[in-house]
Amino acid sequence: MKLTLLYFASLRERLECPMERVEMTVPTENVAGIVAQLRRRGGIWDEAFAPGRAWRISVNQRMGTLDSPVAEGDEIAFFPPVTGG
Amino acid sequence: MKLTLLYFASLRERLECPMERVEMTVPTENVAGIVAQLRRRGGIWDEAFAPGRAWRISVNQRMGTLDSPVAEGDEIAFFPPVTGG
Amino acid sequence: MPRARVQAEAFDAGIEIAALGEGRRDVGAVATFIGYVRDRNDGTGVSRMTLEHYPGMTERALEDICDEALGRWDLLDLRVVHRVGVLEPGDPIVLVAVSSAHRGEAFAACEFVMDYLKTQAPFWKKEETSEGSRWVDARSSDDDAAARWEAGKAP
Amino acid sequence: MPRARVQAEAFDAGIEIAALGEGRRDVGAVATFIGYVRDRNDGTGVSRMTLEHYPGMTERALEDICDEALGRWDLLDLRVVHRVGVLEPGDPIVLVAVSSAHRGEAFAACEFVMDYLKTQAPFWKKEETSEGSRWVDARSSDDDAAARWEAGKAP
Repeated sequence: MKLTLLYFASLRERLECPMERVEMTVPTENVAGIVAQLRRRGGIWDEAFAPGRAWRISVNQRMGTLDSPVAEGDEIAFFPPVTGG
Repeated sequence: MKLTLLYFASLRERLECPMERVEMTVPTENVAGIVAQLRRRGGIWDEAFAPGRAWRISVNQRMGTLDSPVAEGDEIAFFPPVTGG
Repeated sequence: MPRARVQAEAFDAGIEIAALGEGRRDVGAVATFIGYVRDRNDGTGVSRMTLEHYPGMTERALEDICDEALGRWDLLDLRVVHRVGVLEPGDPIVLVAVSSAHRGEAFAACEFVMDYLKTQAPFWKKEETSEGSRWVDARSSDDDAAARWEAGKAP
Repeated sequence: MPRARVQAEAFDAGIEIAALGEGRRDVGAVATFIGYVRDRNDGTGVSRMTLEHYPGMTERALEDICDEALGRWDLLDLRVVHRVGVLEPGDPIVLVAVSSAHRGEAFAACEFVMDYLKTQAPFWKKEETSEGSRWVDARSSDDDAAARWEAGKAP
């Protein structure tokens, strides 16, 4: 399953990555599966996505959660709590 | 005791009087005494100030009540509930 | 420019709002309300409206309402402009603009000023309709709105 | 002009407000909020701010918030404009303007849109201060403000 992953704000700076296209190496039904794969990269990736960290998720440009389903071609974004307005 | 009396909006139209200077003929401590004297004029004056009619009072340009004290030279106004804004 | 004004002329919302931020960098929030003449009221078409007021008391009442708002919330500044005379549907009647560091205060104070103005400031509307002219009746909903701000009932 | 816009350029509050009343005579009330960059935040001087956003999702999130407001209140129209890029103290960041027949709806919907935007629209602020640059932390008070509008809790 191919996905587009986006990172914003402090998370983008920390991971030094605004965007990447990934191929899931194990079957994944929801965002939690993607996060598990990212954490397996170790180092800063493991740290940034550790439980308890305040980051948010969107799936195809709508707010989501770790339980949100994902499918081929989806655009998943990770970012800190928003601070506009 | 000399007073200036003002009337506004529908009350002004009804009484056909925007303003008058009056001399109180009996000692008066509060607005109720003025109203009593106005009602003694009879006719439309008695009707307009009958109890139960919705009109408001100001004394020297601040909202008042029938109990508001009055003194020589005061400016007393009578008007319907306000409808600006 | 006084913070409360009564005038026949139209006002420019952009200019009033800009005046609140003029030369300052501590304003985080400006809440603004503008009321307009509508072409219908209580189911009847309105072609024109005349706003009568009590010169002298009006300005004082608006100033008192501003003082009350400044006492209740942590505000930076505020403006109230109310028109009088003959107005037509689509014309602006009243503007209230409130600046503060944060939005909660600005919103609350702006709504408070409008609610108090509606029940405390001596303005009266007379409408011209297809059925003749009529004085607008005060609404009990406006009394209810103003009563929300009494001690212990603030929304 | 779309009702929700994200742009680098400054906006003109007077023009945005006027657009809501353009050619119509049924508007009785317009409530407007404008947020500005302040020169201090959490006790530190702020010299500049950069607003990052998520292109595509931002516009969609703002449209969703507008739809939600239109579903909750009897509104005539609304506008949301949010700036991105580099801003300085005193610069306007965001404008929300809501028109309706009566003021209660306009005030409530305007505050609702701001509260939801603060927690749902993907914008992030980075401040430049005397101590270096820092990402602004989300405020729990903004979560609380948004939570007020959940079912059964509307103010």
